[in-house]
Amino acid sequence: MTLFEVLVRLVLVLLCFLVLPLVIGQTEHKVMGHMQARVGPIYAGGFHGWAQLVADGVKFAQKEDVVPAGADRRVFRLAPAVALIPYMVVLIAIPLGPGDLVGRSIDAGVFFVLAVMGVGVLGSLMAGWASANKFSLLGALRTAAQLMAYELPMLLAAASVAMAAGTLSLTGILGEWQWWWLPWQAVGAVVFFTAGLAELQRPPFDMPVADSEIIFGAYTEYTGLRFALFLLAEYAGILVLCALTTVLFLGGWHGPWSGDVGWLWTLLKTGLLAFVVIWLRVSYPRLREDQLQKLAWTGLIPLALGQLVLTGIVRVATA
Amino acid sequence: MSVVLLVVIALPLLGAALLLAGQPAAGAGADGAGGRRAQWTGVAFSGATLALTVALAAGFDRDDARSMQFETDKVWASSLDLHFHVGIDGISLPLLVLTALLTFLVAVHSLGTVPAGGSTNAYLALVLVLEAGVLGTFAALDLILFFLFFEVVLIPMYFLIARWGTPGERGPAAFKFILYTLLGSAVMLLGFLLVQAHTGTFDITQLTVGAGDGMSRGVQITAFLAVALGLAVKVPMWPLHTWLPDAHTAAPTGGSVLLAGVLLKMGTYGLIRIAVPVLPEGAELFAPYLAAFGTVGIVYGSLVCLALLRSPDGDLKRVIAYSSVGHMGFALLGIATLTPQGINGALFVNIGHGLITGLLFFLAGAVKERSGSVLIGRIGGSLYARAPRLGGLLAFAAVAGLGLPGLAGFWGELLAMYGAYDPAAGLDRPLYRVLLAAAGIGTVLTAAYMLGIVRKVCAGPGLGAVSPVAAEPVARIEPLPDIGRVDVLAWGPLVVLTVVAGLWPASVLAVTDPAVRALLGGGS
Amino acid sequence: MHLVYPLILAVLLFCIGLYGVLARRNAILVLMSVELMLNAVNINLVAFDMWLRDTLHAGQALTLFVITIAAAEIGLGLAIVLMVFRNRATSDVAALRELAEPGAGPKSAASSARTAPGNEAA
Amino acid sequence: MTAHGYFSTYGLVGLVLLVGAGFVAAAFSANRLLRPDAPSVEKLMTYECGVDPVGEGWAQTHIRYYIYAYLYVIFAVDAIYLFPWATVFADPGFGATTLVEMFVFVGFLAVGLLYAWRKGVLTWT
Amino acid sequence: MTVAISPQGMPTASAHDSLSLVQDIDWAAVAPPLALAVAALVVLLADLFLAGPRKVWLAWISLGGLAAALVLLLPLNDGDTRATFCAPANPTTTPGCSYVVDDFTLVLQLVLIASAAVVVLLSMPMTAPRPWADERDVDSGVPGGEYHFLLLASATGAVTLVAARDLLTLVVALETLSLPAFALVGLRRDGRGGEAALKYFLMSVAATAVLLFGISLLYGATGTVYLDRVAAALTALDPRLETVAATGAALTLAGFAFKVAAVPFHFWVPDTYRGAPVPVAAYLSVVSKTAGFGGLLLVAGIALRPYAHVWGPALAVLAALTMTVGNLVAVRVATGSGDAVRLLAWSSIAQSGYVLVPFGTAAGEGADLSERLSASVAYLAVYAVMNLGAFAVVTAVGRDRPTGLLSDYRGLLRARPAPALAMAFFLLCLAGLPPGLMGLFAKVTVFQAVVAGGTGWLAVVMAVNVVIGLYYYLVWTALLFAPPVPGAPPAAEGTPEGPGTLGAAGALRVPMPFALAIAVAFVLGVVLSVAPQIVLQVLTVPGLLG
Repeated sequence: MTLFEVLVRLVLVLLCFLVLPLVIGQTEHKVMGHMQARVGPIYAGGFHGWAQLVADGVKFAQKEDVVPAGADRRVFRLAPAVALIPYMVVLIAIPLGPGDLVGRSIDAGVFFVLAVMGVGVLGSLMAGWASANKFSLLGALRTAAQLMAYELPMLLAAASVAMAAGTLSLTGILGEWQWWWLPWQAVGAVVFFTAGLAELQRPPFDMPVADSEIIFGAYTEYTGLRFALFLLAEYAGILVLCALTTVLFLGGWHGPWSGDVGWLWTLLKTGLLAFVVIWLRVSYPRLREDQLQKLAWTGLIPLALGQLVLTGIVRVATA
Repeated sequence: MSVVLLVVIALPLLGAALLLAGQPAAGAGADGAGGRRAQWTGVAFSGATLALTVALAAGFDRDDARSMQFETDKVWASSLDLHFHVGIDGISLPLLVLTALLTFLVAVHSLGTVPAGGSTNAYLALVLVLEAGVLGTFAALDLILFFLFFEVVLIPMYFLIARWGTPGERGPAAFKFILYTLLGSAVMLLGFLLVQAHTGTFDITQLTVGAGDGMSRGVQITAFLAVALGLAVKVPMWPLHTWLPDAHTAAPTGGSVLLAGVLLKMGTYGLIRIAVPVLPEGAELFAPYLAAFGTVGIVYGSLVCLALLRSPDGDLKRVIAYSSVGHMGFALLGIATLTPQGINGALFVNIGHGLITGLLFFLAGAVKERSGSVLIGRIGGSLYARAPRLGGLLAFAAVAGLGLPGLAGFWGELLAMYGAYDPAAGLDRPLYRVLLAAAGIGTVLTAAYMLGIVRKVCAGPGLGAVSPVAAEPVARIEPLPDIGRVDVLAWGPLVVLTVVAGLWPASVLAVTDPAVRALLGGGS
Repeated sequence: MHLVYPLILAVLLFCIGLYGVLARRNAILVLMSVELMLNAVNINLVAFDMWLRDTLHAGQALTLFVITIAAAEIGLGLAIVLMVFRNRATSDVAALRELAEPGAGPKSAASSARTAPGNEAA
Repeated sequence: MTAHGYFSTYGLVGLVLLVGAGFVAAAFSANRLLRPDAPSVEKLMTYECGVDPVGEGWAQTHIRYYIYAYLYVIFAVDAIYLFPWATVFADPGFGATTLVEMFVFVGFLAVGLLYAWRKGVLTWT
Repeated sequence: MTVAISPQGMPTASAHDSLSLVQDIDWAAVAPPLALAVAALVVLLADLFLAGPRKVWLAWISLGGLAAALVLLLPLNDGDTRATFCAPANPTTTPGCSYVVDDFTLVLQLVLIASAAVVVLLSMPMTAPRPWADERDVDSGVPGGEYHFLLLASATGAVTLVAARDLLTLVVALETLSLPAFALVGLRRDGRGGEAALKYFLMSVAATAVLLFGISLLYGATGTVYLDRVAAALTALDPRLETVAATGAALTLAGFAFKVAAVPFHFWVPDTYRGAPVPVAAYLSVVSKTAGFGGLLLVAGIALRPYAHVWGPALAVLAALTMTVGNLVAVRVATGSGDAVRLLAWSSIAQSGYVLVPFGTAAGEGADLSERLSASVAYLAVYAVMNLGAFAVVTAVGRDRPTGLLSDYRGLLRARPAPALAMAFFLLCLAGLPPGLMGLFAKVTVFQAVVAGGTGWLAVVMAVNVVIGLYYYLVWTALLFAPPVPGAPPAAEGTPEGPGTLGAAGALRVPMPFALAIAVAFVLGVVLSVAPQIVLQVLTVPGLLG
């Protein structure tokens, strides 16, 4: 790989990282608006308020940076970066299309992706801890509990795919993918997607930031750009989750004429899933903390284990 | 016949087990009918053992006293190369009989005087276990077995001192006794193991025949040092004797008798049986030291006794204990000559000392019991007047102790000194002559303090004159209970044997001499 | 890449961990130091595994187990620390002296229980 | 895979990390230039529903989280056995035995979960 | 040997589909630890579904599992060496198996399983709701299900440890042994358990980390984890790697030295024994320690044998230190605080020193090293019997006299002749004096090994230590026989303050499991005293350590 190629890939990854989350965010605004019988952003940029989030960004960048007096300053300042950057790193491993259309094919891709995503949650934890605020701390602990409960079904579901493909590489998994994997891994897909939502603290799993209970959880004390980075991280998280679900369970670039427009399939499927994420937010009420734990330990994990068994048996039977 | 020897060792243990099993229940009176039964059980078992040893002596082939008889050799733990190998020859037979006799007498003595401190059952059981250990030690023909029996003695003796001894001093004395001797025996064990590591056997008869084969001079010296050190603690050799006076003083009468009469013999016996024949080169190197330490012991023991006699709180038992140090010094000197005469003398000293000192301790115990004190200054003197027979017997024992010709104490010292006059080839003759002279002075000093005892205790002017501190006017002649029936039974045999051995030394020497010569000649 | 770099890293980590274990008094910090040491082990194992081209991958296999061990230790350790904390309201190892050799703290019962060999004669 | 490829892969990952860090740094540099800076005591006070804060910021939280943390650690660590196994279990030479072995392994997890459930650990009290 | 070894090293290299990469497992060989593991699971599940008084079954299941493991040892005792989980054969190296059942393994497994069974007996009143438990046991608050599960899990680790022949299995088994043990120590919920567990835990995990670091270096230097291959690689080592290997060896041995409580890695022992429930202390001092020594024997005796000239003197110093410090402090405890469990803790440290002594001869000339190391095995077997016996009596007495002081034992003979005599016997065994011939023979064995190895100074140090040790054992023994303190009020229930409280007959009730445990240990002790060959035959097994 030449230096130029490396640079191009880096720039492309950065671009995706900067653009796609904004797209998802804008979509959320608009979709929510329409679902709630209103129009959403309409003025900024003119056409359907397309520049709303850019304007938001500019606004955030001009705001004062407040660090509470009681806070652990260094950790407090570092937290947003820790929350954001992992998602960008993950992007590099996600294949966009067939062949070499990927930032970098990583051997233990599934493992790498899941591990790095886990780091992102650390940002929330740091934020909650460093704020020296009861509500922030509570939010952080909820985040942690959620991570703990949902990381496992996610891992197990991903393992199921890895078992089916016999490889941990994301490109390798796509290389092995067959259409009948869709029904075969359906349960795993649901588990993975649900668990991912929970890990992102998206509704209906948004207890860590439940504003009616604990203000804004770990982010209560944040203002300005740092707060914006947390928001960006959330949307980047949605992007990553949807892209991963696509790659692992929906066949990624597979589809008609995939040789030419494979990347389009990936984007399409990812977008569809992102829409589902938004849709869920609008449709479901927030779960209680105990319901959340119960769903994970008595629902998703047994399901994931079942999927694992199924995958194993089918795989050995057909080998 | 060999089974008889096994029975001799096992019988006391059986008796001890019976006594312990028959222990009166907790809280019940320790000295009721149960105590009486215990005393008779003890007498019965020790008596049976004595009878069997006498039978052994009768069945002993005197014409072949040099070789092992009544042998049993069974593998016990093959991995350790441990054999249960026992047997007796002319060297061990007299000691065996002496042990059985003294134990029996102690048991008989307990009929009259029940020692206070614990249940009678336990007391007699411990005495019997002690007897088994000593008998086993004298019969053992395997180094590890010897060590085992050597150790068996420790715990019963410890408890005899610690539980039935003189309140106030028994605890530390018992500890001193057991820690000293255990340290000694542990070092001795190392010596044994060293021997085995180089010769491949623990068997004493084989090793005696081998006479050092397979061991380099260095190994022999190291091993001898270790073995002799362990045994010397037991003998006890000056300057390792410090446990002895305390233990003797604190122990109950029976314990003192056994300690002096029997236990100390294990040390000299071990030197004769193991250290000298098995490690001849080591013995040759260290013999002069042994002799020197022995002689120092003789003189030192006598001097301490004299000092004790003069001091206001001189303790009669302590005096006898230090006299033991002196007497065993003669045994050491005899052994260290490495001549048949010397070793025979050492063995004779063993027998004589066993009889005489046993008697002395019995008498000291009796005096203590009757007068209430064992301090020479407090006994009150005038024993002749207060209890004439007791006084007479004490005088007899003291005279025997100073080695009067015609009594058992004489021949052993004579033979030992004779051996020192003409030690084995290779030993420093002038040195031995000097030691001989010193030992001679020791005998004089011994005579001095023994007569001193007689003067102060038996004749003595009376309490007030000796100890001005005790100002209270004591009735000048206060009669004490004299010798009773049980006492006759318990002491009589000792008196008789002292006279017999003194008048007819051949009775012992005829048995020991061939065996000793065989031993020094490499068993051939 | 030269073997020496990961090894130096491992040794450094190990030493930091060891220092923490020896110098720290807070149980949690000691625990974290131990984790550092275990991670040094992991680096070592993986580096050696690559360097040796071990066909059995014993080093990597052991790494997996070390991770497991570390996790188990942390879990159990935190449980114990929590238990102690709830009883004593401290996780300072040096402050836990109840079981220490008497003499360091006031123990009146200790003196009454003297069992020197001599005193049984009393 | 050669060691070289291994390191170059993660070298790129490292580069992305750098780029990310650079992005954040750039954003904050811009922010520093653009933002006002006027701290006041009230502004720096911890925010609690708009009223003055009560008590310490770092409050003790309930221990029940700990149980979940422990469960998570157990299962997450077990997953590291699952992934290497997942890639090879169906390869020639392994087959059903390997599968059953992993089921035994997963069975142990299930027993653990069952235990936690029966002991009431999973019930939020 | 029923080992199927595939000739292929790597899964991906398997070109022939007919070849199975799955090894056949010699189930008979792994049956004993397997039985324990299954029993542990059964206990765990049974705990969930048994309620109230029926929880007493947990202890019986636990005992049943151990009995089954013992029975499963029988078919293995056919003189053959069974090896399983073997690495692919390689013409240039030694076989390399992970799990080997030979005479060494069998002896130690027997000791471990039997000891664990005795510990279960001792735990019964503490963990069972009825019929033995009463309010005294309830106070301890030890949950039965967890307790027996943890005990069995730990025992599984111990039993596996002595069969392990590669560093990886060794480490995993060691942790399986240790982790439940931490929890066992902490199960006593009165605060002392927590403190004991924390101290034990922190020291232990630090030692584990050191051990693992050592192992990682050894692996790096030799390129293998199989003990026999490590030894082979060490003999032909690249000189540049010698420092790495030596460091690794030192760290590994240090890790094990902690496990066996050798001075200066012993600090946790007294506090932990004191704070743990007494049966758990017994478990730590016998099972955990025996297994630790098993590991040390394997690592030092097989893998690091080429370095015997290096670790031999080091361990000799360690042994001397361990004995001396253990004994001296024990004497101080005996004359000072007089805490029974603490005394046993220090005594067990001293006993560790005796076990270590044969290691110290490794550098010496003379007979074969493995023959000398066998003396340690023999000593361990004897130690298990006598120490468990002593702990059994201490558990029984401590149930009535929670102060746990030596003075509780004054006059025990009057109150309870049988346990008192047994205790005296065990103490004298530990001291190594007749009638405790078993202990004496064990010490003779060790002495023999040292003398054969030509390490004279160590022999002398040990001899002196035996004498020091005698002191405190004898103090204790003497107390048993001492009459109750005259004038002390008659011991009524609920007057733990008074000295000499064991005076009244019947004050001490010994429940059936305790009586059984004491009886088992006592009978074993007597049998081994009369027929020591049963244990000592391990000395003459050729090549006990490979």
